[in-house]
Amino acid sequence: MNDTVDVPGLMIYAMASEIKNFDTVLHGVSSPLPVLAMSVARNTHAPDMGYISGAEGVDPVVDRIYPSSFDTRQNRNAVAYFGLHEAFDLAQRGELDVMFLGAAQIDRYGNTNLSVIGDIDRPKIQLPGGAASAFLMPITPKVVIWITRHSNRVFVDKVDFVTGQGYNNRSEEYKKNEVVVVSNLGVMNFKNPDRAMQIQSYHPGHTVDEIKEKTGFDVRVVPDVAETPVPGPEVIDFINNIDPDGVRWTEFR
Amino acid sequence: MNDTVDVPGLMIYAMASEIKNFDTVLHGVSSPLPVLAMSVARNTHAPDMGYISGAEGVDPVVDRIYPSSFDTRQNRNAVAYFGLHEAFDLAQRGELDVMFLGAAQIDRYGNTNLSVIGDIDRPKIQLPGGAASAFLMPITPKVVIWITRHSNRVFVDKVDFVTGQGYNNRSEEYKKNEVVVVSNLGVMNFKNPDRAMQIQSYHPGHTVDEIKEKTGFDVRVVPDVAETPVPGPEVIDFINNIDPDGVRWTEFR
Amino acid sequence: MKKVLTSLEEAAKFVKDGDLVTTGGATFHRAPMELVRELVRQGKKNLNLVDREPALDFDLLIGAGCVAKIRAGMLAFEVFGLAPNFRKKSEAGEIITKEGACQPIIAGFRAAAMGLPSLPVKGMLGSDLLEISEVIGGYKQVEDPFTGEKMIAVRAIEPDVAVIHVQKADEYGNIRIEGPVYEDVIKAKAAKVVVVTAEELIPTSEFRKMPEATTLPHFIVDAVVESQKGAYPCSCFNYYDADYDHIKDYLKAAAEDQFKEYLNNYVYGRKTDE
Amino acid sequence: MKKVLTSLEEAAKFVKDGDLVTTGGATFHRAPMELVRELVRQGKKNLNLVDREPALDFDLLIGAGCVAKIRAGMLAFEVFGLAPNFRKKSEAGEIITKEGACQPIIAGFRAAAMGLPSLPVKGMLGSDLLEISEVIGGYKQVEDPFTGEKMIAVRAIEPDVAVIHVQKADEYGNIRIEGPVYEDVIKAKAAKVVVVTAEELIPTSEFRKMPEATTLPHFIVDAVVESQKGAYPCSCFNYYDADYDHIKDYLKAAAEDQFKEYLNNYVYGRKTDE
Repeated sequence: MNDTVDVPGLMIYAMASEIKNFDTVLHGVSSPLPVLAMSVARNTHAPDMGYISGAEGVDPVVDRIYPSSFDTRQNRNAVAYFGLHEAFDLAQRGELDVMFLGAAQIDRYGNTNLSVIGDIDRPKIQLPGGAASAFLMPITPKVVIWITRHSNRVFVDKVDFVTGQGYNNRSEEYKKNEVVVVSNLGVMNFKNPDRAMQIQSYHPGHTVDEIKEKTGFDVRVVPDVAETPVPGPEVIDFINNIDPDGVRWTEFR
Repeated sequence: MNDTVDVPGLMIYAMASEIKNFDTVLHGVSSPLPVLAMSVARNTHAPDMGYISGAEGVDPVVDRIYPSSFDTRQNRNAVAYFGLHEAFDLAQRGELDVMFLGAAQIDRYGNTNLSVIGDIDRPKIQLPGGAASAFLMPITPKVVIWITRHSNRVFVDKVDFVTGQGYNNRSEEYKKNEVVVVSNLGVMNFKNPDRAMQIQSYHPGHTVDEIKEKTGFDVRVVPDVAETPVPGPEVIDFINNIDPDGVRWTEFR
Repeated sequence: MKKVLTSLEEAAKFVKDGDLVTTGGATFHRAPMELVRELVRQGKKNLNLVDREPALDFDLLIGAGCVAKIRAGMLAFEVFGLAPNFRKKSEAGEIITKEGACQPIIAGFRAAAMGLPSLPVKGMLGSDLLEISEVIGGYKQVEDPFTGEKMIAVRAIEPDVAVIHVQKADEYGNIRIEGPVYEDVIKAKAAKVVVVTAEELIPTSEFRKMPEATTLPHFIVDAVVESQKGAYPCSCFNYYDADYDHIKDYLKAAAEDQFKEYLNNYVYGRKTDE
Repeated sequence: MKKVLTSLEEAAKFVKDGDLVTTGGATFHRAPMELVRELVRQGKKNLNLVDREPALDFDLLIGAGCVAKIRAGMLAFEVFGLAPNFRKKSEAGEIITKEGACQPIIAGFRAAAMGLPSLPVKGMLGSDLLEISEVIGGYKQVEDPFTGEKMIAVRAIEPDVAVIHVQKADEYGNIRIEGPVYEDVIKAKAAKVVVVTAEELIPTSEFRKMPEATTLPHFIVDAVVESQKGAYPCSCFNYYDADYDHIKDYLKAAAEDQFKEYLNNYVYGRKTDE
């Protein structure tokens, strides 16, 4: 593994790579990695993207991130404000290209759980709630799920509760939309006729076998599976500069 | 007739009297008389009314009116802007208390026509259209219809087209809402069990008989019919001051 | 992505014959008149126009023969009376008039802006406007799924192009409207293509200084072109008032069968009153 | 009509036991914390709370025993993790948790703001959130009357009271929010009663100088009270940032069973970190 690149850096770079130039992209709450990925993308290959902050600023100059992804200091030098209800209208029009969502559990078809461990009526663990997941998962052209603790307690055979809809819980129309999973071990997609999870790349220092072992179902592997691309030092510097406090590490603790 | 009070002045004063203090009131397009009535009301008995201009200003200081009721100079010193779609939301919530509407024809139950004379598919006269009438007529607690040319071509037995809904074209729920007609001859209301038009007052210089004669249906008369109250000189001065060009006379020509 | 164009000619090409078009502003205020005149110069045909309360902009397009259909809550010239070309061509059966009402038209734009196929409105029941719904298109009586309340669902109105005149824009399509906004934000979000004419192009850095004043961000807008006095003879708040004398001249020209001369003078010849 | 009150005590009395209440802001930003603390001091009971993404405000009310039910898209403490009192009481079955999703909650507020009984949203289908709709209340599958598209209708959410903290207000209830507005305008229009706490009371003449900066006009607002640092420890844009250290102390107190001490120090005792 490249000594200079840590796991958050790898994940942020992989997440940033999912954004194309001219895409309109939104991040939500509790999202240090998406905030950093959007900033990296805009400062590298996607200068023309529409950046909608969960803090409501459009195209802000994010010079620092904070424990809250809605911190208004992340709106600095924004060109406009754009409310979440406006961003959701864009999504309903099919014009929100990319959204980043979290998951406490995920299964082979990309169903995510952010609601409860155990029974919904008497939860063993009350999770924070799905926020935008149930709404945005099916209708957004591309959803990137980030997971910082890849294990077979997270990648499960069956989620306790379907908060965000995987491919087997979608209408045909929405099956064409893309889901990508970026974990601390690798990048997974669903680009096969069955829309079942498959390993696209493994991060440096990790292997396909390790990912399979830490996944609670029979995850597939793409024929041309490869190592996840590593960001250059300028990307890492960029990340370090705007996250000197290491907020991005919080999710890994 | 009081020499100092002209017909527009009488009508404006009668229209202003329909506004209660604390009412939220809107005027629409082509509405010099409503603009003046709202201004009179706010400067006399209704200082706390919510004044929503069709030009979108809230509580503006109207120091002059113009040929367009949307002229932005009528927003001067407004405390806020409030768009028409927002005012319509208020109306759907039942919180828009008073609206002023015009009519090219009106019948005994208060049905108004602003759409066509003749057949809708091949109009003899294409009228300007009903604007907010079909929406606001039934649902607004009080609608004031102003008509500057009281004749039996305007007050008709049957309107050629129902643009705004009279009482016989309303659900029970909306029959409780009030309609008042202020014409150049008198003031008419519908405060009887049949919700049929009745003369409430006749303007100075006019009579009940004249109004009956110039009305194309059997208009009723309230038992305590009286002369329309005449505004004092300070009201007339106020009107003259903000309408030095006599825009209010346009509708009488 | 830079969206700034160098000419009105280019901007007007975003509007195709037969398109469903809406314009910004209301009656004589902030209507995109210069772009409307360019549509006339380019000889657009069979336009399908929709707006809440248009005036001169629609009447000019109708008078110049660009329009096949019109749907509006009201189309008149405020206290000056009826819209002359609208009245003439409507009574002659040369254009199809689909009278709407302000709220359903706003609701139709809103539905499209929200990405919904339709939106219900209150009121409306009992009006003959509903009985001509075959002509109007897009109304259906529905009952609320929870309360059973009877309402009118209005089908989404998604214009092919919304043409909007604003005070300030940058080269990326960020725009700032000063004063009343009317339904311009809703229309822009509803439309497939948004063409903006602006009194002034200002640097993006000016937008960054006061983002709270930005009316629409760049990703809603497709093309921007500078157009000084682009609303004339309508008003543009903070820039100029409506020229009611010019509007009266327009009415006179239309009344006295001198409308072609008006077009020659003020549209083809680009004469101004200044 | 002057709507200004002289004390938070009076303002908090607009909230009755059992009311459906929503609060302005989002997570740690512009939440009406001082009024929330006053609700705790007044010992409100059985509140029914609803919001898109609340945090400290809701968790504090839950921890202080003021809450019977909660409906939110997400209730967490951003990167600090789960909301401690929410988690504890929800797992113990002491509060009823009705998990929503952000868009349906916004749509419910919007329906009420628009005076509609319900509003449809896309997405949602296929989520188990719909299967617990008996618990959640207010979802129904519908088909669009024009296109037949299957959507979820969300019943209007009309709070008894919306409590909103803003930067500036006048004595009549005109208010100005600086920076992000979140759903505060929608919530205020949706609610039966709107109670506003403001960093500063400013003269109406200041509103008249820049009406474009006014967020809500007076006829939407029912009561106004000045409350400096009224969002603390949450942020108030242009006034102060969130105090993340205080928020960490709150979490520590909740985790170490010292929540009563926290309440004594910061709510009943009105101690501040300043």
